[in-house]
Amino acid sequence: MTDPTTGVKTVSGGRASSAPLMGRDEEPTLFELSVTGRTAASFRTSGLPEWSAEELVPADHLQTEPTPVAEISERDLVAHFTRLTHRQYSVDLGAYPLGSCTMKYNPKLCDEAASLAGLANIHPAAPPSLTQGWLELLVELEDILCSITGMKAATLQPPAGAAGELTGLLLMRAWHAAQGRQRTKVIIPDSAHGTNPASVTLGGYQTVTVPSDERGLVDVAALRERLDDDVAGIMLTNPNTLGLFEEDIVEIAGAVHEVGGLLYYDGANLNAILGITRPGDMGFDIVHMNLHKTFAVPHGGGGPGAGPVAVSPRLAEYLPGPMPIRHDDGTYGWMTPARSIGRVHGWHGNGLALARAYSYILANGGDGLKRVAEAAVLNATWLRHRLRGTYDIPYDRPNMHEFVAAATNLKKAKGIKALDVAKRLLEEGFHAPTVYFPLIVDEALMIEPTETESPQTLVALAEALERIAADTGESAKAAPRTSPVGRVDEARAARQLIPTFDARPVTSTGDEAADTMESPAARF
Amino acid sequence: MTDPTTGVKTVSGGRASSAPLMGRDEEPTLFELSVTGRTAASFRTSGLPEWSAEELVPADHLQTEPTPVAEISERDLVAHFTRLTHRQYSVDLGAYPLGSCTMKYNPKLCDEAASLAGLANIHPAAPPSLTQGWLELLVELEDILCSITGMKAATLQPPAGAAGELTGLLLMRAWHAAQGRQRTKVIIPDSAHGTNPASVTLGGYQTVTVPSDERGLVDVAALRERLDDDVAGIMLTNPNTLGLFEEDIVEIAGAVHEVGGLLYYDGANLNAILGITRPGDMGFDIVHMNLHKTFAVPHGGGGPGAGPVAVSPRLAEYLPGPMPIRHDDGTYGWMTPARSIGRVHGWHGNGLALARAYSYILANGGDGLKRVAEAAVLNATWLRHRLRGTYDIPYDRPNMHEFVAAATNLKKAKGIKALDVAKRLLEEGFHAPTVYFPLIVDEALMIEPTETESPQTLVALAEALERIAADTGESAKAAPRTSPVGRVDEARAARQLIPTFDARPVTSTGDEAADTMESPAARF
Amino acid sequence: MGHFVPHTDAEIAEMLAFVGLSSLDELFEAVPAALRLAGGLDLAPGLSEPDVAVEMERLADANVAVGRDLVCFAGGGAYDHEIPSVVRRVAYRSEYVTAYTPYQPEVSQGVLQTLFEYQTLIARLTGLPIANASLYDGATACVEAVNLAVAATGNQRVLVSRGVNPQWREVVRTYAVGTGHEIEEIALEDGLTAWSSVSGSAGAVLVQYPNYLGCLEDLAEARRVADATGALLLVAFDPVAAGLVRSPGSYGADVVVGEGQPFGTPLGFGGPYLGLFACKQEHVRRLPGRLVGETVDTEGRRAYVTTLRTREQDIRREKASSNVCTNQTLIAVCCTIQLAWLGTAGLREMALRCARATRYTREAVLAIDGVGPLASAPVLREFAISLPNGMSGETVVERMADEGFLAGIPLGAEYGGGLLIAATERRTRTEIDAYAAALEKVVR
Amino acid sequence: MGHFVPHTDAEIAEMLAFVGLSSLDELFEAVPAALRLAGGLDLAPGLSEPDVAVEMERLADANVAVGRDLVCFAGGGAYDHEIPSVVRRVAYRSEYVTAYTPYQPEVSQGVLQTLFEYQTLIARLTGLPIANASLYDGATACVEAVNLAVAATGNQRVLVSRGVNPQWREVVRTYAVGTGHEIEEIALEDGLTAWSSVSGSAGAVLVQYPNYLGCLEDLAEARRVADATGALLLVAFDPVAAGLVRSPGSYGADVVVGEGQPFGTPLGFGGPYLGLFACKQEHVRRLPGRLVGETVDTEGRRAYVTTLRTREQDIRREKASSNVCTNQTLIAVCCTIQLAWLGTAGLREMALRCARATRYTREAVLAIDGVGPLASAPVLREFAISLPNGMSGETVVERMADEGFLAGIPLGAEYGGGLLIAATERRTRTEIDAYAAALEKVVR
Ligand SMILES: Cc1ncc(COP(=O)(O)O)c(C=O)c1O
Ligand SMILES: Cc1ncc(COP(=O)(O)O)c(C=O)c1O
Repeated sequence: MTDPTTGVKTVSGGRASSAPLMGRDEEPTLFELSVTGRTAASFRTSGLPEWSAEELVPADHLQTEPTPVAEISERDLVAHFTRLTHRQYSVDLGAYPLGSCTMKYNPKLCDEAASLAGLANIHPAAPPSLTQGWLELLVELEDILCSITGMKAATLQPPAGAAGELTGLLLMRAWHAAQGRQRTKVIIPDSAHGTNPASVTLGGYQTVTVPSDERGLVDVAALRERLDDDVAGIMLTNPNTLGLFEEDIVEIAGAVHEVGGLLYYDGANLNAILGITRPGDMGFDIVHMNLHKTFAVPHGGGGPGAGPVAVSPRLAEYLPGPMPIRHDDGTYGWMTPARSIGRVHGWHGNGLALARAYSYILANGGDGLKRVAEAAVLNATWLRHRLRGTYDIPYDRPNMHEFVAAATNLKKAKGIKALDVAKRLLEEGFHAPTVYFPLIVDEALMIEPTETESPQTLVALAEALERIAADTGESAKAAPRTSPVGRVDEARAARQLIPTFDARPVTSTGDEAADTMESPAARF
Repeated sequence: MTDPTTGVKTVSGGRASSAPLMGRDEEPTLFELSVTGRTAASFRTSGLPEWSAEELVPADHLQTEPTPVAEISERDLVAHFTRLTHRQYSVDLGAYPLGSCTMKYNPKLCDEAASLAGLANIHPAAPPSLTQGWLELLVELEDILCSITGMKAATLQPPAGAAGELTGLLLMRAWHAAQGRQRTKVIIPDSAHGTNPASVTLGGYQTVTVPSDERGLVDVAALRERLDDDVAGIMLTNPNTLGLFEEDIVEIAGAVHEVGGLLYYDGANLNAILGITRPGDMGFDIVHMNLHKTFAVPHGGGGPGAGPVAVSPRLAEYLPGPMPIRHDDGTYGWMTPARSIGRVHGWHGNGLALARAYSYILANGGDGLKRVAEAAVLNATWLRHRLRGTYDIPYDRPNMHEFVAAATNLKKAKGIKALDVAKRLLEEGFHAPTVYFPLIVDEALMIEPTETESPQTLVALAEALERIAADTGESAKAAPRTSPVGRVDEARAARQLIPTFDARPVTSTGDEAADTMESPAARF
Repeated sequence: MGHFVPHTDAEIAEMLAFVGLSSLDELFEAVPAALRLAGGLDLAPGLSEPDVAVEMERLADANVAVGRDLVCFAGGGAYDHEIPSVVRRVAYRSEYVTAYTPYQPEVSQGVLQTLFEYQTLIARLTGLPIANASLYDGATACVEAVNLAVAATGNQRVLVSRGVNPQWREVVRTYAVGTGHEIEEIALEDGLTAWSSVSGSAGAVLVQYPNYLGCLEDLAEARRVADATGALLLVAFDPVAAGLVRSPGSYGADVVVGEGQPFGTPLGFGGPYLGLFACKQEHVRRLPGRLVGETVDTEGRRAYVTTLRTREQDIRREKASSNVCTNQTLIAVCCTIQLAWLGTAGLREMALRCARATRYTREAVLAIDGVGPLASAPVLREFAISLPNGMSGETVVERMADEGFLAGIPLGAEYGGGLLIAATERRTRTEIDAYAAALEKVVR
Repeated sequence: MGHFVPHTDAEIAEMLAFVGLSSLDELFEAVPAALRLAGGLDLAPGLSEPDVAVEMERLADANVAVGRDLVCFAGGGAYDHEIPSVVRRVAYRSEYVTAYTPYQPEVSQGVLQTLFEYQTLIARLTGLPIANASLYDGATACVEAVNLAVAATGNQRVLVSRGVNPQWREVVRTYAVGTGHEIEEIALEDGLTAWSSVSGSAGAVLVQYPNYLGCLEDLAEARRVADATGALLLVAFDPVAAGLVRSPGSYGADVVVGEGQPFGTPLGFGGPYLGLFACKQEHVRRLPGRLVGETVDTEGRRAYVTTLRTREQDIRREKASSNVCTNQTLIAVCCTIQLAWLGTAGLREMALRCARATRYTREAVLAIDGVGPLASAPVLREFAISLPNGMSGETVVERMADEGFLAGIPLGAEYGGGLLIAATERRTRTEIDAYAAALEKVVR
């Protein structure tokens, strides 16, 4: 807010006008809130000699100017970030039907489990004698994940799904190499998530795309055409990104195995089949799981997650090491498999994320996990039925935990695109579905309600989507009108890149930006 | 939101349209979110025999119907209350210049101190052998509070300021009784807080009001007129509720003591004089403190607080018991003073609130507490100077931690009342000051910035108040326009009392209220 | 020192200049020189955050804690119930923690709606139509109930059952000195109030249900006695019991008070707890404390606001229904979330589990040689025992602590000594068996 | 079981009816019968919240924890730094914790602006203009840096100093099998990279500063060597060092990576941590991971959005600059808040205090008979020692644990054995004196 009398913008840590409760102003950055000489920090009494920087650091290394961070009081700091949280949607505020992302409610008990001092304050290099609890947890979790996926052994190191994919591809590589084979290609469906081809490249393979057929499933004939001695394997997610179960999976597995290829299971959609069926039983050799989707590691605004990889017996000896193991005497330790591909993480994986997932699995149990899958599929199925007629359903057949709708007709009729639907839905009090993915569906709206949303929420979501479809195109284009900022100019962000506060042009936003670095205290 | 097609309101735990980030809808109540058969609860495995209710409770006591609470999933529960927090202003969002309330930033370290298991999980009836840490903390805190106020001994039992007042008045009563005197009146200034006269009544005394003079201070001559043998004592806060220091306090104390009366210090404004001067040195006999104002026990939306009472030597033996004491051998225990008035709390006072205050005092130390007072007074003084000319300052003389401005001229000129200023300020991103208090000032705006607000925040607040004064009357009357609800009909609330959800008339808000009890699930 | 004052020295200088002063000291010129503290406060200098943490942890570690060190069988108004993670994670969100009393309803709907839900829940649990937005604790809630009853009846004679928590009774007596109420106690017979001993007229009859010894009083009889004396019937009610037994409101209680600690508040050495208060419609203008009501905003949207404020001290001053200002809102928020988490079925389950654990503990304990029941009336979550060979409750508690148990609360002379033992839904069979075994050893 | 699925049986039945099915099983008819798990999962049934807590606490108590049981002198990429209460209380607010990647910027300004501030801070600390929104950890950040350098130079020969954390080097080697990079190591001499041993052309030179043994490498020389080989200079930087030493950017580093754990993240048995990544402007189109940029909304208000998204896997697929999707945003939030809490002066103070504690510890430890320095180069927060009589680091760590210390990290054969010891700003003189005394006892 700019003072009309002075024309100068006051940057104040105590003004809440950016909190949507109060107004829709911008929230100043940390750097604008900074005032020379302020600090929130305080340090333990150490009793140590107070050697100066010059005594401690050789002159040629010592900095001449302190690194500028920000200078802010604890009060302003807390208020700033608290206001920022009021400018952020989250599962704890409402439904988040982002397809492929599984934004379920994450039980609070998992937060508490992961913050236990006896788990949080353990150094990763501490020897097994001091970390028996952690090792037991990891061994148990590996067993459970194997049991859920139908695999033989697992590594917990990969910190996310994509890291799991690459780990899996390196396992594939190592296995083929051990067979003395040089393979070059990995097949992925055209509906696959972008991390799949990106990982294939990093794994040293070429991506060969297999199209989906009119059912939305892998075109088996087309797949057969692509299978040859150069094929290292295939990466599939099942249910696939259309939310459809690959019904021909057994046939596919047979065909791939026939040419000596391996099957990789992208476990991003594991939520749909918990306790119903297992990748191992379908014929997969390598499975990664996104614990942050299936097992309630909250997504944290983009991470952290955890992407363990489980494998069939023949791949077990290639897993990254060291692996946590249970010794015969019941104690726990570490072991590196004979032909390990090596570490894929600086330590043992995203430990506290693994602990969260473990507590979630304990709470649900085998029965509860199956109920998770059932309710997730029931919710998605109900919503597909309800929206049929209002939105296009390009593949209107039994879906699993998610389904893809489309705004094709809406666009034709009123110019309402998938993006407009997404933005209008924000006004309705819901996060938007995933849009324009998978790439094979025009104007895609990929909807995954998850099992923690109640039937009442599904009704409300459906009603909102129906209202949007009944709207005028103009109304949809103007959305969102109730959020702290309106539609954001993404093109400008890319064209005129401002990746840091220090990169801001002196008059970047055309208004008062230039004043804001000046400490308002100077104006007393 | 009501479905236009069905006309029925969907009550959904997963819709965030009431979160100001998303929209400005109503938030449904717990009871509307309730769906028969749902629950979030789960219980420990006990291994105990599963006796039925009928086996455990005699038939004439047993309920025939379960007490209806609400039936809600953990997901909906968390979302509901999280959304409610987005509909709530707080210090952690921005400044809260509520005069008399001292809404300072409360350090997070105090929250952590109060949640230590070794403090939180202690049963209050556990014997001293098991509670040495707590007893030490309480004894230390008593000593510190005596040192800050200049008194001899203290009780930590009173759970809030008003309870402290009443405790103080009962001490006064006991003391007079012990002197064999029957006193009937307690004098309080016309600017006093409402709890003072209310407590006087409960203490069994009559309130005699002494007016303020043109300085805004106790009219000493008028006071002398009221002093006689019936006067048990006087209750003062110093600085008083105008934010002014009672400069004649020594003379006042002398006069009251002369007629055998006692001086009671309402410590709500202690923040102003920490390390500067002490009630004990001014001549006060009894002092209550509002730890939730001065020592950062956050106000919690209205409580809990803590209102310890400290007294001069002659009153020490009347304090409530049991009191924590340090034995000669360095261990700690309990002791009830010889002539104790008895308990004023079910246990030992608001323990965890006391622990918070203790940690705050440790963090600040003697030097830091003095700095608190200095900065609090500096902030209020600066703001008074800045607003002079824009608002009336009825008593424009050196103030302490707060000052009273008034909208008298604004009201005359444009019809902008103190209430309108308050509501407009909400739009500006600030909580409103205290309005219409103290009662002796017309259109009062009682402003207490507190020491944790930066000079930049004061500037922003002043600019906002200046903008409001420059506004049209209509604009002010329409405020607040940016909050989740607009001006609230307080008269209707009193006229047509709806104190519980169950008391709602079937069509209370004139619209869809009647539908909302019906489970939307019934409409699948 | 003073990590929490943001002002830099340069800013202080500028601000002083603006107000025409040259030092911070000059800000205090209104304070007579003779009153100025020359050397500042006689306190240690401020500590850093980590140093404070070290000191607070030292104090915490000097306590012997329930859960960490002891299995808790003590109650007496403070119970070791389960607190689920959602209470800690949601009720302690900073908007709840750092808000003031909701004076500006437009930006306080969060606290106001939560209190409205709280009032609804307390009304449902007590069986009365009006509940306030919280009082300090169970003890002071009794005081407020007594004050209301005396004001309503104009009769200062207050009859208090000895079945009421002795500390609460002491608090009632303390405050009665100010108000001038005459407090008379009604004795117990075999653990229950001896109603037949009551005669004359009175303004209030206060009884606890279940009472301090854990026994279920006869509230129908209490109502008859209150009617006979012209008194209001005040019931101090254990809200956990609402999961199993008929509400005091259903017996015709005029005012129901209670201690809300069992729902979401840790033992905390006795506070902050939560005073519950509910009453009949006809007493609403005498209700102490805050009341939230539903209304609408200018656009007709449902909204909440504190209402009937003319009862309160800030408006009515010496004629107010009570002097309460700051109350225990945050604890009421915890209570609301905990009750919502429990839900209808969970509240019943919790009460049932308490009753089962108590029955099991009682049977195990009474099987010990020399241990006897102090009363034979039915109990829910707590019961009283006599100890062999004149052993004191204090001795048993000390010895049992070495065995890893907080054994209970020693009973005073008015009950003839003995021990008050509580078993909540947190107690397992293993714990209870071990407790009984230890007790057997200890009393031998 | 399944406490977190809200559906009641009645609702399930209604929903099934709506979709024309009669059982939950029928939902899965697309799954071939042969693949259906007949008996469900072979896992224990679900536990209640308190039962889960009991089990998790059992596991936690089976560890020997830093702070509670041990004073920590171990580092090696994971440090025992102070974490102030504000980090825990603010970063773990549920809006940060339970949000997804900010795909809808209009309702994600909270996360976006925080990441923008994070990027600014990392850019300032590293001395480079571009920083991404986080990678997994220090090790994988090295991999991304190597990939960027090889792509930029077209040269797959990658020279890695042995001063780089051995585990990070191992990760680089693991991933190089896929990309086909040739990893060559450069030996150390007296704790510093032997630059003179380098010859030929290369795509990347990776050095750590301070290095694994705690020593301050000569980055000017590293830059010269990189130039001579045609390689990009990649520096794995300890961000705490930014409080005292010149930034790698000031030496001309092309890419700076690092482990962000020291700022606000607990040891957590090694994760989740935070991969820092910054680079020169010219490499921005090869930047791995997400990037947030400032822009405006339709009304001209400042707003933030993820930008240059065409580098990313979801758009560019097999040609993406990296496969990273989920990153470590929440840890970046913690890092941002911790750095804001420290501030300019606090960061320097923290680094200074680490250096003092390290100097003091080093002097005390080297005074022990038979203990020698592994390197003589200057150190900041960590140093390496040789042990007497061929005693192994492992033995010392085990024995020191009994004395209440996590003594350090045993060094592998490539360093000639010994122990790596870290001392942060949390270490006090008392602790260090006790540590040295215990070590003296243990190595005797
Ligand atoms: C189908 C699919 N595969 C893989 C991934 C990658 O997982 P992560 O984001 O954990 O790297 C995702 C997540 O976005 C996904 O939805
Ligand atoms: C001047 C004054 N006195 C007394 C009180 C009463 O304190 P409490 O609200 O803690 O009962 C207050 C607080 O509102 C006050 O401002």
